[in-house]
Amino acid sequence: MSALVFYSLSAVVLISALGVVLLKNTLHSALLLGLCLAGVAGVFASLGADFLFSSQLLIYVGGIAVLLLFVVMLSGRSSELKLRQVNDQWLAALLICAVTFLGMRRYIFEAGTAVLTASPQPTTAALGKLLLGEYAVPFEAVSLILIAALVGAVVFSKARERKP
Amino acid sequence: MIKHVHWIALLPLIASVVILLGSRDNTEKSRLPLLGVAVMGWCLLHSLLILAGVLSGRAEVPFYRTLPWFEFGGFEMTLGVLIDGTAAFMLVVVTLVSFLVQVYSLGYMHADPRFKRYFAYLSFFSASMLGLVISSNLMALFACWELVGVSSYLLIGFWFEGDAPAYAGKKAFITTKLGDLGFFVGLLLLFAYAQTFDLKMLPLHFQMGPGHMPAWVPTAVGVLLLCGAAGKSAQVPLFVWLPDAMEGPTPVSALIHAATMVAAGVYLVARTYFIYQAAPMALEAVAWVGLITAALAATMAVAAYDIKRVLAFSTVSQLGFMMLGLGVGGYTSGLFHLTTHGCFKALLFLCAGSVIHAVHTNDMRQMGGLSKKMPETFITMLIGAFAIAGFPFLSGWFSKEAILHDVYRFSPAMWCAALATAALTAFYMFRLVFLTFLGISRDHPRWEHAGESPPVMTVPLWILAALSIFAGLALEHNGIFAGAVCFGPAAAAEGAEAVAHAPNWLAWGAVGAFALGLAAAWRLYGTGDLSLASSLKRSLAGVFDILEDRYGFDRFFLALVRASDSLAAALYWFDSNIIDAIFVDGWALATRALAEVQRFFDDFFVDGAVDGVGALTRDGGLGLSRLMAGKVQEYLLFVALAVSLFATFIMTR
Amino acid sequence: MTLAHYLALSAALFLIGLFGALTRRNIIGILMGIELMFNAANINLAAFNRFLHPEGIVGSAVALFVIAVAAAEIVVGLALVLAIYRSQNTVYAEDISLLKG
Amino acid sequence: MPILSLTTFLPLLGGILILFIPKERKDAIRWVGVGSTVAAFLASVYALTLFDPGLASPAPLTLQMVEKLSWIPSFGIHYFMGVDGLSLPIVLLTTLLSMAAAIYSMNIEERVKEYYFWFLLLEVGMTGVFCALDMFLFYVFWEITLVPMYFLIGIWGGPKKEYAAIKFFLFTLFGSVFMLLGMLALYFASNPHTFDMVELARSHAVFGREFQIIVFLAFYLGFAVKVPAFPFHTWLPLAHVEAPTGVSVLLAGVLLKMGVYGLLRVCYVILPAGFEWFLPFLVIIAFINIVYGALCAMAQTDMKKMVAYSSINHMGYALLGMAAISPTGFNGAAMQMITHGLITGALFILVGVIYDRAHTRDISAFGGLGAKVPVYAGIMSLTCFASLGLPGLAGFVSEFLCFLGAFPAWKLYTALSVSGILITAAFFLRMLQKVFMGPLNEKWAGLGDMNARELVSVLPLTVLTIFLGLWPRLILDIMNPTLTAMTKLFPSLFQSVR
Amino acid sequence: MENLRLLIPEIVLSAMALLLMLAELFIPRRHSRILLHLALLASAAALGTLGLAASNPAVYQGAGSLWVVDPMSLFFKVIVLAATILVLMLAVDARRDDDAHLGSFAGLILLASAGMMLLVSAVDLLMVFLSLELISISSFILVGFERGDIKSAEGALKYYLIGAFSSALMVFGISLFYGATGTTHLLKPVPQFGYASSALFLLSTLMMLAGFGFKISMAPFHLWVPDAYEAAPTPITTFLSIAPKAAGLAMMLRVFTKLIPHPALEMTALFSFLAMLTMTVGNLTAIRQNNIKRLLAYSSIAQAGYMLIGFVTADAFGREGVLLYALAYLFMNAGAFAVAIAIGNEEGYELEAYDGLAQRSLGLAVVMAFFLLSLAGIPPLAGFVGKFYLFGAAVQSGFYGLAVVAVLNSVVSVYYYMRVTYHMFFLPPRATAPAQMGLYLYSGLALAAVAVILIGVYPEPFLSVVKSSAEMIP
Repeated sequence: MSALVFYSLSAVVLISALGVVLLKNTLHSALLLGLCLAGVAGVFASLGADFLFSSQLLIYVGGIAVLLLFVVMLSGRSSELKLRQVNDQWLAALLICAVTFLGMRRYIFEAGTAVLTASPQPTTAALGKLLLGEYAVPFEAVSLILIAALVGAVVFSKARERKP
Repeated sequence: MIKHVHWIALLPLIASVVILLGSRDNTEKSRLPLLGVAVMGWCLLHSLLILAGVLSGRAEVPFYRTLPWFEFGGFEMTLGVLIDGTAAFMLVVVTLVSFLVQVYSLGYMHADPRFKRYFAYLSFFSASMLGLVISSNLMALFACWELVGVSSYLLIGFWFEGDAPAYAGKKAFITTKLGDLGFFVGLLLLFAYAQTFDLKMLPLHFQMGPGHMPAWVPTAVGVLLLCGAAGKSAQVPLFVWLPDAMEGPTPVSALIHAATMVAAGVYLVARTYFIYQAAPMALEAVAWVGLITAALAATMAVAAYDIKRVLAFSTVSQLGFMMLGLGVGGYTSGLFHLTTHGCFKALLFLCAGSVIHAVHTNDMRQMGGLSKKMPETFITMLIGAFAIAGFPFLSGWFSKEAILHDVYRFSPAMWCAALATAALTAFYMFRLVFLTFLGISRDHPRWEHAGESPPVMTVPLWILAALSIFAGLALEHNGIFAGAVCFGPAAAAEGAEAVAHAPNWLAWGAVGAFALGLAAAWRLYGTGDLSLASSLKRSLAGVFDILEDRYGFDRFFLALVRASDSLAAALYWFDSNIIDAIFVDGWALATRALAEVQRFFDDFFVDGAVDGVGALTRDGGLGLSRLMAGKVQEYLLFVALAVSLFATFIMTR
Repeated sequence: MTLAHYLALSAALFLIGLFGALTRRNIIGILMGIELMFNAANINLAAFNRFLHPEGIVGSAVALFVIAVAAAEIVVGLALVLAIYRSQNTVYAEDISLLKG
Repeated sequence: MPILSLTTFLPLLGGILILFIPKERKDAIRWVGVGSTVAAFLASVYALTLFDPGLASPAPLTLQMVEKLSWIPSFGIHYFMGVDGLSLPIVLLTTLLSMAAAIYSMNIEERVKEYYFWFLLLEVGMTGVFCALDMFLFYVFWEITLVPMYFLIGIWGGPKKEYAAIKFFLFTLFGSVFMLLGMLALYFASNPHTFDMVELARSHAVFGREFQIIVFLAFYLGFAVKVPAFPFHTWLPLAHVEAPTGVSVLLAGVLLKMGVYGLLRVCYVILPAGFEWFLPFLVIIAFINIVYGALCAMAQTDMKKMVAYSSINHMGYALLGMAAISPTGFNGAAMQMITHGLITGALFILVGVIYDRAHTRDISAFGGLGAKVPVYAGIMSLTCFASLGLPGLAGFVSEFLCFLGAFPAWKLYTALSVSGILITAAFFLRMLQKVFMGPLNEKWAGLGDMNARELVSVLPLTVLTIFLGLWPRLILDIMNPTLTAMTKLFPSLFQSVR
Repeated sequence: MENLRLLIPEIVLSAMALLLMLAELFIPRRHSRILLHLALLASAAALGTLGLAASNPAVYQGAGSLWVVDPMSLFFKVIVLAATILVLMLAVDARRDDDAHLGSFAGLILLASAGMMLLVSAVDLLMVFLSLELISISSFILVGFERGDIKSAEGALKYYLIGAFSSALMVFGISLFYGATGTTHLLKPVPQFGYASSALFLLSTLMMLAGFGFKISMAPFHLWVPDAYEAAPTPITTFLSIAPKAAGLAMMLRVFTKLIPHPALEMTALFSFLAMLTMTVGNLTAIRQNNIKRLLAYSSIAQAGYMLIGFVTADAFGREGVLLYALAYLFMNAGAFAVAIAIGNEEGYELEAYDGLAQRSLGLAVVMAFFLLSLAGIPPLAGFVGKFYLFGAAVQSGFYGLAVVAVLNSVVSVYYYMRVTYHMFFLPPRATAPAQMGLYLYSGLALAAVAVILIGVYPEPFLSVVKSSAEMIP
């Protein structure tokens, strides 16, 4: 049963990821990105990381994917739809991905033998204690990062007066 | 008296500096040249006194005083004087001729704008020559040797406005310098094995027998010193500079290229005779060089028409004789000839000078019949000619006969060649005298204009003429010269005894050669009609061309100079194009190339291997070309490439 | 399902994201590629936490931080894209090359 | 009283003083500049009076007037200044030539302030190199000379000055960075780690033979560029031709000596095995320097380039003298440094004199100046004869000692190198003949003879040349004890040359 | 809660940063320069608290769970703060299009420096990742700050894209690291034996290296540098070329020489190759530049290459070399940029702007010449002492090849540094008015010049500081 779940989820994730990368129409690829992220959330669920599942859904699918959609629509133009979306260095990129995959295959087989042992417990409480205990400083650091990003977004998007 | 011998060299030096820097006025009016003449007079007097002391045995001979000059690495270089019989006679010859030439020059050079500087150079030359004669240290001798070379360069090129004197001066200096290289290496070799340059200590090293130094060393040093002597005394390969040195003023030729400087080479061989005693091969080399030089020079003199060139070739020939004398073991005879030759050759040059002074040309073809116009010069020149040709009982005869005697004892074949050369000597001397003074004048306006030289010039001629006649007799009388000038006591006795039992027909041989030369010259040039001479010349045209061309020596040296010039140009081209390019521009090139490769690598690879697709057309926006390297995606590709290289790095482990 | 499957999945997702980032002509496409790479890393973290180190929850904590940071990055990225779009009205990587190398 | 630091840093004081003088008051700047060089010269003369020549002992380096205070303790680096028989004469030469060059440079008109600032900084570097006895300090002073020379050539130079300046800078730097690596290798190989030349000299037995050879090559690269030895000499003619007169006097007179001094002081004393291994190559390079330099000089038409190539020839003599490890050879090499400095310094001033008047240095452009400018002709001929080694002048004595020292060990090469003397005589006489003899070229009818400034700057050098030629005891007495002791340092090594 | 006293300087900075961002709304644009002065005040205060930490180490040095405050981190915090202060001084006088958002400009600088101070003391990969992200995001924005000019946004975007891409790689690396070791802490010395061969561990370290390499502009990851430096306002370029580079190197020193010692993983050859590549690429591409900012950009890549030598030798001597060189590099680079700003304000950043500077204002030309000579490593200036120390480290631990390449590189670097002096001293001036500078710029310049000469002539005090602060707690 869990095999069926895993394969279907990974199919969803990989196919939509390929869609994101290869489709001509940026709008479609943005939508497919949302689907892919949802798939990833499913994978988290299958791995028993319940808090991750929910935060992935909330932040990625709800937040980032939607944001991407808006920006695509804001900047996209119908004339560009039929343009080829893949630039001319795809052969080089393909070569690099292949080589990297060979490198990765080594460690996949090296670490792949582990099998499921304990059953998953709820992680939310432990995460909460961890964030406010040992990981207090990283937590504050993330808040600083978010504020910086916020300020950045404000600065870039404010209407610029044209220089005379 | 002998204690102050070093002043003989120093005073003229001081005089030359005083004259040079004395007054600004360079012309005849300044009185400083007289100071030079006076100083030289004092030196002459002083040398005569020293000679008297040496001959009478009052002065302790060899007189040897030194003071430390400088130390270097455990050795000490000293500066000092070493006077023996030879040196005493050389002192007299040099000071005498120098004094007479300076007096003669007062008249000869009176119109010259740089009159004062001429006398400064003359004093400087005399000082360095005297320094060479008296010095006890071979290095100091070499120093004076080079200073003599420089003063001859300055004096030959005295009228430097003209290109010929300037070129002749340079040629003289370079050719003698070529010889000096040999001398220099000889000194180095000597010092390497004897660790001293002192002429008093050196003989001990050479008598210490085989163990002390390898056998080849004395011979090598002897031959190398001979190169130096050959350069300075214009022996066979390196004589080319002497005929051209005639460009200088005639008194200069008289002093330097007749009596003193050219004799330095012979004096050097004499001074270092102990080396040649230890190296018989080197001695024989000296003999052969002397013989060949004498023969060749005599033949060349026959073909020359410039009066001073004839005398120059004659000097080269007589020097050859001296070297031959020394080479065959005749130490005394060689030096005796040197002394007598100093007098009559100076006389001949000065007479030639007064002739040129009168007719303002050197070319004998424009002279003739001057005996009536210049009786005194004619008579003195005739005496000089008789002396040099070997007229019996004149000074030349004594010294030449002594040399021929020693040559016969050494090898009869060389004696015959020497005899033939003596005959040739007589022939070309009388050819000169007859062409200049007898017969009808071939250039009438010059003949009209000619007149006898003023007394300040003719008096020195008479003095020298007297010496040419009586010097031989005086010195030969009861072996005064042989006694003083001999290489070690044993040689003196053996020399005198050899003269006693030589075959009596030998003495008449020299007189026969003299008579033959005189008769031939009289037949061809004496009677005024030169038809036979010119016909002879036409028939032997081939021979005459070789002689005029000085056996190709000149052409050889010119070729040598041109070759070194082209080698220099080639090396300089090599230096600025190859080495400079490899090292410097190459380096800059390398960095540039690397930079280009790096940029090419950026453009090519980062541009994507498959760049075929045309640029994307866009409505509006900036139509910038694709090739701008600023594209961000290529940077990403570059980063990804690095990561994939890392992955392969992993796989290799 | 063994760890290898999950690792294979995350590796595949990573490479697809890498390929997308390198080849998409539209900058937003590049950003999407980078998002995929971040998610691949998260899958890795979650998988390792579940299979190799079940006792701790460091894996998911780090994944959480990664999600937060990825969000912050994408915000700045999109703001930049909009800023450029308004000035050069193009979002295509080739054209953005005023600065020469 | 720290006499050496005074001699070294007085010009720096002058330089700083100049910075405060306004740019327009050129005369004040000139007098301060010349004044500080004169002060430095007087200080060095005072140092000479304090120096006791007899003090040399077989210990590697017996130094006098030593100043040693710790500078960077964490590296064990000291501000270590000292002088012995080898370096004192060169310090005197440096200050003397700087004074002469400063006096001559009073005719510089544009940017006088910068000129004298960089000039004085250069003098500090040069004097420092010869006094420094701590490798680090030696290297710092060595590099200090680079920057001022770069600016001096680059701003006041001839037509191709920029290229000459950067070529000079990169070439010397290329050599000196390898010296830096060699220095570091020495530092880490010595225990306890030290840069002090005296300690390094004492502990040379510690270094293995291969190590010494490699480190020697690193140092040799740095010094060969400066000497200049054969393959690394191509910067010299260009730098000389483009440098202004005063600067090329220092460039030829002093900077070339840093190479030879370095070989003697650093390579020989600290790395004897390396030096011994390199001897046969050193002789060959010396021979090439002599003959190749002389022949290249013969092919020149530009007077200054000819003198530059003749410097390569003369430095070849110094290398030859050094290659024999005999007391005579070392004395010859050391004295050749001094005499070449005096003679070539005077030659460059004289070439500058004619260039200022005729604005060309092409030998064939002149003719018959002998009558026109007698004083100039006299001094120029005397200096040329000194340069070609006429006895009675300084050039001969040092040349003679070099050959005398080198002959016993390397008979063939010395005999062949003697031909260099003839070629040198040939090109100098050809130059004298073309410039001073022959008919007067009417273009130079208006040429004036030397003025007071030029005479004051060249006469001390000429007088010294004559005086050292007649009485060489003046320097030899200072150098001889030290150099003889130096040759006895390594009895076991250098058998091939004994 | 671990004793947060250790992190007081970071807290002060971030608090002031937030305050400034807030204050920007209330202060009218005319007076917005006050915000810069406030930022200056804040970084000075932070420096003061650091003084406390140095004065009594017992109290102020210790280890938290994810970070550690030890002499090395204190040393680098001082460098970061010094860089921040210098940059703020330059910013005050640098000419800008409009003074909008000065509050957030200063705030972001403070945030970035807080991030760097965290990075320097981080011993946990998560902490490293977060501080890197904080630095990156704030510098993405700072680079694009001058919105008036199109090129600045483009430069920022390029910088952002490569930054994001590299951090994605780094995150993946961290995930692999977590897989291999089970923790992101680096405190516990990682058992070397097993990992030298495990692909998982090696790939993780190398992937992380991509992220770190980007930050210190190591060779394969350096391509963003010229575009970002040219696009950013010059004070920010100065900031980017000094502070993050130093902080990144400190972190790499801690991670790759102490905690995951690269010799144990036989990766020394790889790192020395990267060092050589960085130097050579930096120097060679700098030869062709004739924009001062791009030239100094490539020169800063080359300088990073030299500093990597200390990192390759992986011993105490090498570490001290990096510290000393970072200190010298701070002053000479800041000085060079200060002069670039002084000239750039009027005539722009092309090399032709420097023509005849010696005749216009000799003092400025000589000072700039000193900075360039120091960058080239000519004694008696700071650069030489730094290079001397680093080359010594290379020679001592036997990296002769690396030493020779480094030495040749410094000769090549002289060529392009001297091109600037060529313009300044050899060419005739175009404008005749001497370049004038604001008070802050002048004092910043003077401070840098004095420091460069002082370190060069009498480096002893700096050497002892460096020696004492080179040891790390774990």
